Amino acid sequence: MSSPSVAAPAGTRELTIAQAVNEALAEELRRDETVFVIGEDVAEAGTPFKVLAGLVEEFGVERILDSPISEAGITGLAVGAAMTGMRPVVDIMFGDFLTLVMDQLANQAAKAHYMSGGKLTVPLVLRTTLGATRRSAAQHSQSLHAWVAHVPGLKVVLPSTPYDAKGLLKAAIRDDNPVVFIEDKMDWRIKGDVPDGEYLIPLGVGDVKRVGEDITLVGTSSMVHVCLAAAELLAADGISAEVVDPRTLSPLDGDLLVRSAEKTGRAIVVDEGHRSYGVSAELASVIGERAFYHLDAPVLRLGAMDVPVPFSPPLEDQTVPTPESVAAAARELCGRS
Amino acid sequence: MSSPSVAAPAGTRELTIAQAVNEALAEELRRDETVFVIGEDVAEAGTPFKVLAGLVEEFGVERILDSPISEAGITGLAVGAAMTGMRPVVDIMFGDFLTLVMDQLANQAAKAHYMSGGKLTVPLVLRTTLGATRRSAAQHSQSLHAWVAHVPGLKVVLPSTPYDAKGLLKAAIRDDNPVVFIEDKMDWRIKGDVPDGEYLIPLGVGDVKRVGEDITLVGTSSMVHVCLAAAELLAADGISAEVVDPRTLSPLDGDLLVRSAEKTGRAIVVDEGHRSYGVSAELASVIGERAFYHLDAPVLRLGAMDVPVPFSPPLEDQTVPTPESVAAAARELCGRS
Amino acid sequence: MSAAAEHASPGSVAPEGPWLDMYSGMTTIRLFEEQVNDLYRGAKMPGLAHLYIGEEAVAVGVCSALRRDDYITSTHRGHGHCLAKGADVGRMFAELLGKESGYCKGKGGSMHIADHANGNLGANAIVGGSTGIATGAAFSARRRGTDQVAVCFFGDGALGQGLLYEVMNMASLWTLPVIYVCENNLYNEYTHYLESTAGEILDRPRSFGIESAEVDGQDVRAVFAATSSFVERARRGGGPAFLLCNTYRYHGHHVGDVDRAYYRSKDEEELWRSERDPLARFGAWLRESGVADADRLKALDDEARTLVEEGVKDALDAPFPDPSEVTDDVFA
Amino acid sequence: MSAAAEHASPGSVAPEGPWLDMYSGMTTIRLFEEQVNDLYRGAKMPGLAHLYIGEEAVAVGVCSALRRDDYITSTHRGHGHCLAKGADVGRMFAELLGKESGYCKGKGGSMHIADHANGNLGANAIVGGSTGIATGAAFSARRRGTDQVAVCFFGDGALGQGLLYEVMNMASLWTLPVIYVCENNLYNEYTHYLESTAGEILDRPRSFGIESAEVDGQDVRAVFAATSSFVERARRGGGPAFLLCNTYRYHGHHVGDVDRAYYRSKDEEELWRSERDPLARFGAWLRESGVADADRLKALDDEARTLVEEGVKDALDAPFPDPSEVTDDVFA
Ligand SMILES: Cc1ncc(C[n+]2csc(CCOP(=O)(O)OP(=O)(O)O)c2C)c(N)n1
Ligand SMILES: Cc1ncc(C[n+]2csc(CCOP(=O)(O)OP(=O)(O)O)c2C)c(N)n1
Ligand SMILES: [Mg+2]
Ligand SMILES: [Mg+2]
Repeated sequence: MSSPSVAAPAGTRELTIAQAVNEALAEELRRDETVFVIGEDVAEAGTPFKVLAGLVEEFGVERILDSPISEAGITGLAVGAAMTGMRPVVDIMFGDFLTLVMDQLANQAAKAHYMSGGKLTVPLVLRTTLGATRRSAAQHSQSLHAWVAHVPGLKVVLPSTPYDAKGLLKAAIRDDNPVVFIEDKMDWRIKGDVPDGEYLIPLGVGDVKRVGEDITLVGTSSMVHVCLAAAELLAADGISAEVVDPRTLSPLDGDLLVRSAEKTGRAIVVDEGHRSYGVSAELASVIGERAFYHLDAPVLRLGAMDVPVPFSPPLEDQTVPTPESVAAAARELCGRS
Repeated sequence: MSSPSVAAPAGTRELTIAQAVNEALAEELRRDETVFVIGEDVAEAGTPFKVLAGLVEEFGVERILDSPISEAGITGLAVGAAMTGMRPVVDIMFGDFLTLVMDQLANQAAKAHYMSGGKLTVPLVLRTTLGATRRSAAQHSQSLHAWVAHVPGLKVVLPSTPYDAKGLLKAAIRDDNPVVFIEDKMDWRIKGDVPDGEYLIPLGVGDVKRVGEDITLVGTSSMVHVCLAAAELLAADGISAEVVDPRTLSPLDGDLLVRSAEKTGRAIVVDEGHRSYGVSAELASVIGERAFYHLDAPVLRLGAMDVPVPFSPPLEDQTVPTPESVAAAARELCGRS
Repeated sequence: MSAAAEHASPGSVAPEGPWLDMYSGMTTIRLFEEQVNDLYRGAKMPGLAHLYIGEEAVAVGVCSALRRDDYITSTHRGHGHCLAKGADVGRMFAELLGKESGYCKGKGGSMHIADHANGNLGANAIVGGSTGIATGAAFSARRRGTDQVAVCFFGDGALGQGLLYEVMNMASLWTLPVIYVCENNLYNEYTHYLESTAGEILDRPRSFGIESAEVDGQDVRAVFAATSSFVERARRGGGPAFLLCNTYRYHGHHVGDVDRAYYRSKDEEELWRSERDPLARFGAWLRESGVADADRLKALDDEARTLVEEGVKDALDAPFPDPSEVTDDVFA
Repeated sequence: MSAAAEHASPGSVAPEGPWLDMYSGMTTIRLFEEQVNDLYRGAKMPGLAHLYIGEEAVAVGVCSALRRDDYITSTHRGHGHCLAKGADVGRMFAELLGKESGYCKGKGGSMHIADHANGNLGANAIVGGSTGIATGAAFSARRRGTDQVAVCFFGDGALGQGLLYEVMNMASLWTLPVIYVCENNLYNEYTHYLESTAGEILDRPRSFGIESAEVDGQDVRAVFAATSSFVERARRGGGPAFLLCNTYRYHGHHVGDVDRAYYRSKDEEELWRSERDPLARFGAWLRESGVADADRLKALDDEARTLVEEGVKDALDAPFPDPSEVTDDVFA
């Protein structure tokens, strides 16, 4: 699962994605005193999810700052701080609250550099979440990364492993542009090897999570694991699936997607955002445009159902792609159903 | 240009899109006393664009309501009014300010019906704008319809002619769901025939604006006219282009797009939103998935450049598709370049 | 009665307080929430819930001053508001369990219960998210020429949301019949409100020209009296009001928040539970003032307990919605 | 000097007022804006512009109390703020005309001029959109241990934006060195501010515990003195302040707004122009107090006129950016 772009030094430990995120923040907070974290209940509480646990003890309340429940306000404050020498990391508890910060993010942070002819820079990271099936209902389960990916001037990162999460977050904090870093609420527990030493993963370089020959499964964030599980199911049927993780939506490593699709001749894009007008449409279009003459079948898209996320378990469980549904779609695309 | 779905009664007048919108509002305000308009400078000023001119004289300030500069507040107020028996028409001056209302629109208006198990309804219309090349720079030129189209529970309408604007707006006001109705700032002046009598155009029915055989040009809003102009250029080269206008993004008349693409074997989608992660990706994907085996070439997408809209004319003019750029792409797709 | 009048703000005429209904209402909320906690601990309830225990006097005092056709908007901590506005215990449990017979057919869950028939426009999982809705319901009442009022419940944390100031400004400009009820339970999740709130809370609505008052949220008669006078004023066209209710949640921010020592002390919790419990205080007053004796109250407690026990039992036995319903209700 | 001290809020020590620089600054803004209007009317300028004529004393009075390394954030009506903070006339005209030599290489235009070198973090086309940025710049100054202050300019219309209240709350909680300067020119576009603003404006910042004052925005010495005392207080760690400046725009909301009778009377416009003109009043005071005689002022007027005329000429002659630049500067 290591990135082709950076060699992981010898000596690794097993961490969860949450621990990897926490470690990346701690390292950057230590390295650069202009870095600070601001958000609701980030200090003593370490967020309701405990992802930031321990940071306030080491860095103090001046750098791990509990804010009022003012998502737009803290994002705006971060934009001003970023323009004037700081590197804020804004914590937006649920991705559903992106609804409240879109002006500061899309009209201010994303455009300041361009509108000023390159003079102002806004090196901020906005960390938030995506993902359903947590029984949190319609206002705490959305995956709205398509909105921010559509905004020129924003970089968008969707890590799927502890290794990627740490390397990408450190790179995001050092990036001179506004970066939206989105973590899946359900995958924070996922474990993986992380090297002892420092490393960065450049934004804009995708990763092949599993090599295959017959079909390409492009997965983002939580759906990378769904695709990997689907690939196992498919292997049992003698279908060799390649799993590709773009890791960042913008910049997008389109070449990696296209190369894989050209090789396999078939592709399915799986993303946890709503299917219509979602990220899967862009990734499928990139493949459809550039790999068209190598494709043996249409590029399919699987995403969250186009319904507000329902609370009731038997309803909610149907709304997100599963290894079974991805495998079924793959079999059909390969004419094996 | 009349809709196949509704026969236009005899007797028509030529109106601009602005006049058609004004007339639709006036008719619905007369017909249904629960309808009211709220927004900034909508009353005496009739909006800075004068689109609502004259309404306050007939309906008074109780029904054509000047609000504080509180986009989120008036949208939230409209949601509550809509839940309790009114039919608000919210005026958001520039589509760029959708950034400020996304919570009330996406988390409240769009989800209330579903979350309440069908008990609450939110019959509101939010009118706003899209479109660049007005020298208004990055914060007054965006076309953000991809954001709202991605939200289940919202209907999204993009009229391109006076006839469509009137029939679709009247249908939107009578619809029991939240509808985002987006008008192009530059096209308000466009003229077209509008029947004297009342008519409605159902949401979810696209329209073929020009019949052709060799290639399908799918255009939305302002880009319908760019596609029609491109079709003229192509005709001169002996290429017969069909121009299809979905008119509503959700519900989307996918069948119409697919039928046309199957007939011509080639398709280009043209939309004024940013190209990446934009509406053009969804429309292209729908065609790519469903018409794949009839396509002789990849489905192409043309959209606004992925840059914040620049102020300087020679820069801004490059950012939006033109008849020439669409025709050039079409020629290439038809192997005639 | 005099008891209520005695607590009413100057100039208000408090209606006869249906004291025993209030007592039953508060008791039902308490027992309902304890049951919710058990369901969570017993892994019988999907997801989480934010218990209203300790704050019962606010919802009951406020809603007892409202008519059935008046509106309320609620919060993530909304069970108490919903019950106090007249919701059925069984259908609420069913919703919390994601069952077909729930108020939202299981689609909403704990944070989204709406009970339109009783004027409850819904709980809301966006802090401050319903302030516009309540203001709009009041706007609608005025436009439709009714004398309905709308009550907007929200917590101290919602004071951080800009939307509240945008809509209070409009409510004041257009003299809308909306009453903003701020439930200050001292915490925004795990952060004390003083760390997130500058100045004096009441100065904020006052700066928009909104009539404001503060009340002991653990004294149901005081809450009822203050609300009654604001409601009556709003019905007469007197415009919006803001009621700050000082209260406390006994349990965690949500059912899973059990280790709270890092953000609040056991002593603080103990003080509120032992000295200021709204049920104990109200019960004592009912007995002392001779409205009801211990046996009568015991009988009411038992009734409430039966109601809750039967309600949860039915809900547990009720079926989940049919999977096909997932695509229903996206559009009206 | 005493003139300034005399206008200073109690306890403040106003620095020596560079009166003649202020006069030149105000004159330059007025002439600059008249030139912008001509450019529009002559169809030489792309798009629209919001003229600052009539409000010169606010930008100059405020910015004269600031150091070059202090920050400001500006609005859609931002030319005055930008010039007062030290921007070059020629590069500003170039930006308004979309030329390569403009402050933003032509990418920003009238509503987005930023001049980082002089601490101007940019005009903003989103009403209230820069309130967070100014507050964040003040936060940054504190964190970096400097004694810089940030001034946030906004109009009366921005009082409708919730963001302002969210950030004023944080500025007060964290004693940030930010000064909110509200330019009340009586109108939000075409609507009188009294139709959109409930209560007393100053009560709003005060409700967040922010030191606030009101000043005659047509009296540059008064604006300078009030700002000086707030700035000095903020530098000392005294925290945020709010300054309400009562002013008036002589022209339309933007250059195209010429028929204004339906929203404000000619008499009102005439009253402000003739009785309260900031330049005329300041000029008179300079002469009466003996700071400068008529000839000296005439000389300064001529200097300013030459500056503006040469600036616009250079800008008109300057080249547009190369088309290829459209894709530059999206990312740093
Ligand atoms: C806009 C928004 N931000 C953050 C959250 C996460 N959250 C849920 S409840 C809560 C605290 C709310 O505190 P308060 O308003 O005082 O209500 P209480 O829980 O104390 O009843 C927070 C921050 C949210 N639901 N909505
Ligand atoms: C958020 C937002 N809403 C609406 C507009 C459109 N608009 C531009 S200027 C303006 C009026 C602003 O009034 P005020 O803040 O008093 O500034 P003034 O123009 O009087 O200087 C409006 C409504 C905008 N630019 N941004
Ligand atoms: Mg609280
Ligand atoms: Mg103004």
